[in-house]
Amino acid sequence: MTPTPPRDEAIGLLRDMLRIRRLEEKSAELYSAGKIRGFLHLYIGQEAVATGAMRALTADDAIVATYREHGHALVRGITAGAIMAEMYGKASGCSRGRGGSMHLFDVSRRFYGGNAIVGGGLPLAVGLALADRMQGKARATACFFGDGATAEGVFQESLNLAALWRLPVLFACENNRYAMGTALDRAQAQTDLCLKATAQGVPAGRVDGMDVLAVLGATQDAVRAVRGGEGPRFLEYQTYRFRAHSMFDPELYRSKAEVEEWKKRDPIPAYVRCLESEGLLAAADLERLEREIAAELSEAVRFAEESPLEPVANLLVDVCTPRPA
Amino acid sequence: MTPTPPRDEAIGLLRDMLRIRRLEEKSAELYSAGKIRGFLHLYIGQEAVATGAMRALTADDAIVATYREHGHALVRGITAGAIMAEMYGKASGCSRGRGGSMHLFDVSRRFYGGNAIVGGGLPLAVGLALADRMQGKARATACFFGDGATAEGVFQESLNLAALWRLPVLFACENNRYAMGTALDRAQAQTDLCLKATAQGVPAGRVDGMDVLAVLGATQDAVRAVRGGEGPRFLEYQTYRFRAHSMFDPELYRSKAEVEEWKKRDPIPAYVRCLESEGLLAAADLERLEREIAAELSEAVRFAEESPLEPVANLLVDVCTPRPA
Amino acid sequence: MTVAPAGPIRMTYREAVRAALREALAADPRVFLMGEDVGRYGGTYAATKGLLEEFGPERVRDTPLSELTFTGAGIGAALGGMRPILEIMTVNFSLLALDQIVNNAATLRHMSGGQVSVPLVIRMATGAGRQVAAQHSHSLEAWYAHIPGIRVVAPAVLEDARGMLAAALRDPDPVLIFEHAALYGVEGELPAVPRQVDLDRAAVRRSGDDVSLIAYGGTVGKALAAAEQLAAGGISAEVVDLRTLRPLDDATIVGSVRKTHRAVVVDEGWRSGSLAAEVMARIMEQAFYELDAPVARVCTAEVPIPYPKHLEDAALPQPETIVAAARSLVKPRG
Amino acid sequence: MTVAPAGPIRMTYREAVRAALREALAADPRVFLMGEDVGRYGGTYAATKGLLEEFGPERVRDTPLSELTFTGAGIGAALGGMRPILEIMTVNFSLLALDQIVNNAATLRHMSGGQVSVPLVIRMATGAGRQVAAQHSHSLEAWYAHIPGIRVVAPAVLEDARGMLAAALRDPDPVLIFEHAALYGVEGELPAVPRQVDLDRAAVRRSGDDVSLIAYGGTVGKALAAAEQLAAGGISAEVVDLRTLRPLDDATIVGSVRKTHRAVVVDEGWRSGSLAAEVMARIMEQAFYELDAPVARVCTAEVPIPYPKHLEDAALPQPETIVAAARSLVKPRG
Ligand SMILES: Cc1ncc(C[n+]2csc(CCOP(=O)(O)OP(=O)(O)O)c2C)c(N)n1
Ligand SMILES: Cc1ncc(C[n+]2csc(CCOP(=O)(O)OP(=O)(O)O)c2C)c(N)n1
Ligand SMILES: [Mg+2]
Ligand SMILES: [Mg+2]
Repeated sequence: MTPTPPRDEAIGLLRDMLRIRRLEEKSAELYSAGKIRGFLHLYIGQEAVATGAMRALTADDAIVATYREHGHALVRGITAGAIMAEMYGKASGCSRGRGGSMHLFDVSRRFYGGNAIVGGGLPLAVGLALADRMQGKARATACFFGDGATAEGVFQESLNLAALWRLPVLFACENNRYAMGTALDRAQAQTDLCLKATAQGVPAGRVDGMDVLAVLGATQDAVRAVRGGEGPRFLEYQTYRFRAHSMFDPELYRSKAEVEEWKKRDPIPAYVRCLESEGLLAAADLERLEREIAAELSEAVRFAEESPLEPVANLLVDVCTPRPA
Repeated sequence: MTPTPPRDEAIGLLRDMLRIRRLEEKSAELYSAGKIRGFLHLYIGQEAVATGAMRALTADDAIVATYREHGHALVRGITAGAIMAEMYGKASGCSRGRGGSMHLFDVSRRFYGGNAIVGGGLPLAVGLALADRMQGKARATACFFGDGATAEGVFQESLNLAALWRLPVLFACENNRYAMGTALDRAQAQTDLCLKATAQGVPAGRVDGMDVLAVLGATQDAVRAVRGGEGPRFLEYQTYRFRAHSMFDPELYRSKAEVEEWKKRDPIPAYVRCLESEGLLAAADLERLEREIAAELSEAVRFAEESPLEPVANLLVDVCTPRPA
Repeated sequence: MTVAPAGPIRMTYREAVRAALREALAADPRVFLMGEDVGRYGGTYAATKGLLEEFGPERVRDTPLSELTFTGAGIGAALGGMRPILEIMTVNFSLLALDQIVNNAATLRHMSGGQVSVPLVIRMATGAGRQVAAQHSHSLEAWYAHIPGIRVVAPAVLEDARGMLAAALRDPDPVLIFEHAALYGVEGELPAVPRQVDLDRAAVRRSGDDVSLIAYGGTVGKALAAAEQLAAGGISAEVVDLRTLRPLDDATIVGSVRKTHRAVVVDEGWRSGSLAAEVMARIMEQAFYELDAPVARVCTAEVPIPYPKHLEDAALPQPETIVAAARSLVKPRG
Repeated sequence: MTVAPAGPIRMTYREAVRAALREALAADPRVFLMGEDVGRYGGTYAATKGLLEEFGPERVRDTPLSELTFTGAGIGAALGGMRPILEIMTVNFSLLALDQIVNNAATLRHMSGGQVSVPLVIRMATGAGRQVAAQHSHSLEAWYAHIPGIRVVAPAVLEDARGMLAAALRDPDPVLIFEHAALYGVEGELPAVPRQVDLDRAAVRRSGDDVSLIAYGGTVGKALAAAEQLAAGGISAEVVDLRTLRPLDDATIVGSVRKTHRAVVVDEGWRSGSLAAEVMARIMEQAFYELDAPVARVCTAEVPIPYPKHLEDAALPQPETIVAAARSLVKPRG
């Protein structure tokens, strides 16, 4: 068992998981209200992964994520307001409103975006790591992706290239057991994802993705190796999404019972119990956290609501980079 | 050690290896003479693989090959004349002259072509096997490809799909240690190719590709499993190409000494020695074989020389299939 | 005893596609479906919903995420005597499968000297307009229409959504069917017994005299809306639905232009290198002396499609922009 | 002390490309090369020969066979502050990398609200004419020229083979350089000190009055040969080399047509959906009333390129077919 960190840090992990949970719930609500449009992929159930993993990274590491990236963006430090405004399509959004839910970017935080092509971010991460290596910067690039992405050829190619060149990439696979409606064992003959990584020369490990401390510990170990020049690492976080794949998914492919079973392992109550049992959290603390987060989110929604839209005249701005005069 | 088959069959293997060798030598000569154009990839050094593997297949199995496929085509039963005419670009060629060296086809022999995109044939083979399975035909599809192809994502994807659906595919990997000028260990972090296959759920084996009997034996075992409904198999044939990658390759990437070292393991003299030591081959037999093959090839060249070109008026024929009236 | 023909049935475009798929599966044991989430999930756009339950997992095959390989496997299965219908979820992901489509599906027949045909059908959703942003909003029909050896069709109306699949399966060569994602929910009436449609001719969806609006797929409805507005302003617009994007039906295009002497091509593809450009080139080649004004086009702005509605709307062809383009041609210059 | 300028140097197109690569590597430590067999093998077309030895394996990187991934890695490295030059051996294999080019390289900037640029250069060989058959003879420049967010250039002459790379590296966005494989062996003279070239303007390679021959890449030489033959027959042809295929230089195209009033677009791409169609559409839009005849095009026949020389020659644009097209425009009709 991973030891509990000092109280502030321990509470910080809980706060971040809760912030994600509440952000996602609010997003779903705003989607139903027609404020958020397009595709919306919720992270509820998987919060321990982004929270624990991101805590193991430092500000100079780079992140590449998927369309299911609100949580990653938030715990990386993009404000809830900038995320919410992005989902509202407002000019004050973290991608100026152009990307929406699937394309949150903040390069000042080295957050290189949500990517809506399954596997599309993997080679980008390899390239970012290559750039670091060539520039002598001892920092890591963490690439998040799902179990579904491991079926795409680009997964194998990316691991191979990173391993061949010993690049500082953390391949962070969130195995939530489904790619849309296709369960892993209906998509792959060999369901041991770590085997696939080692077959490309990437050392691999597996961790309980519902346990934020386990995630933190395993990611710290992996990142230490990666930053230390030992080449890439692969981590499989075993997790589960509690909600539908996207807002259009009638969830025909799994039983309510299965979902309920997994909800018993909800990472947030589990961690609350853990903190309580160690005497690090009182009921009042939790209430305070919830209050703070509720305030943060209502401020975020207000910001999004009140922010202006990008003028239509700017439609073609940023297709190309303005050229130096 | 694989036991030597009955004399006729044993000599047949030698004949086929020799036929390939002489066909390739003749092709090189005709390339220099400007009779054959475009890309030409010689199979010299690897003859034991196509010869032994093809012998383990029956007429109702299907074959998918690469641009380095003269040998496979020849031992599959496409006549030297039809191959030569194809390389001359004549209408009597096995692909009516339209394909050239890299695209030998003979569907009557279930030879589904040379394919010039590295890895391009792999999914085709999976699909042919799927069609067999859905039609209840207990036959195999053998897909030949090189070590280089195993770096392409399509390799992993194809193995996974075949394994997931337990399709009757033999993945026949000719590991000749180079993809053009890139040695396997400069292309892949993990050079054990069998590991990659098992990581996709495909049982894998490795065999000396310079030993035609070993190739035959290992392929027979694999094909038996494949045809028996046990799902796909992967075989790595360890071999070496003695000539340049293509006619344009200055071979800067390997030493003459390395090539000479491998030539000591030339599959043809090795097999001749084996047959001789077992008393199955006399000097006169070998001379007779060479004479017969020389006659076969000069007839093939004559045929190619004398065959007419496709009329230019037929340029657009066979872009689309004539539609039933 | 004769059965009285049933009356027309109300259904959505999605249901029309599904009915066509069901009929195809029922009619020919060689037909099977294959694609990501076509089975258990019911299809990303629910076009295949219920078919797994009806036809079983051998004939409705969920594939792993591997567009390149399942497309190639479809080609192989077609070579092997089957009649696969692939669903590539959206054209956006078909980029991963292009190698197999271009270098195998379209090429094997000619390259083998006519020894094989590839009787494969690939369906995919296309287009923008649903705020799904830059990576999920492509309209790349023009790319596919560039490739010899394949046929490309774009059902814009329910009848074609229902009928084109059967016609595609009768074609011995690969046929790509582009279904505009914004159309799935469109409702209409279809005869109970489906009519055969052909894949060779464009269709005049509205007759007119002053200007031809030439559209396909998702822009046909917009062109019809524009024609309605133009009519209110006294301009009689003809609307041509290209239907088949490769090969183009020059006769219908040119026939319309000969009548109206003016044309606007409406295309959701990006302007440069659009299919609209090809239509303009053909009019130039075949009807230059019929033209009273240069052919105009209304295409998508040259920008990765932005997420917010106001910007997306501004990027795409709209009835208003079509109307403006048509007016500028019909009004005398200067 | 001043050094007297060296005289012009004779070199091949291949050597010009190599000189440009060498200069780029020497000038900027952020520049590196990456691709299949660019190092030890010396490059499929020997363009990179010797560079591994000169700059070492960190800066001249042989990649595994994995077009999609090394292209994506190039994009990532560009995001990370480097200036990668990728070599995709040939356009044929670039189909495997299209997803990364379209969905990331071209899109990241806009989709992120302008937070990033992708200063990436991708070189690839293109074209037919060397009897390498259907899977190795594509000319897909038109496809790339359709994508907003990237620049596409086609050096047709030695000066551009030498100069366009540096200009491409100065561009903050992705630039794709298409080198026609038949040009590598072409010889010519270049000044010892390379001139800067721009990437914004087409070039008039031969001035003329009666008809404009508009070409790019591998067809520029053929257009010049045709112009020579036309001159012998009393027709004065102007030859425009497009140079940059995206964005097109409308001013030069239209300027030439305003002068000659007739044009033939020459394009090695397949006819339907060719870049030629786009050029024709632009002339239609911008110079319709200047035309004395419909613009014609000479493109590749719509067939997977066949292996034998006589069929390949028949499939591709040739000086003779260009001459015939030009004559038919200049001669009065009927
Ligand atoms: C290349 C590609 N194919 C298909 C899709 C459609 N799609 C979007 S998400 C998804 C499932 C991906 O599953 P996984 O990688 O496990 O991530 P998760 O959604 O579970 O987080 C699919 C099929 C896509 N976006 N990109
Ligand atoms: C997708 C693709 N990339 C690159 C090439 C160029 N190419 C042709 S053969 C070859 C090497 C392939 O090596 P391997 O698979 O080991 O087969 P071998 O040539 O050794 O038989 C390369 C890189 C190609 N044809 N297709
Ligand atoms: Mg998943
Ligand atoms: Mg090899």
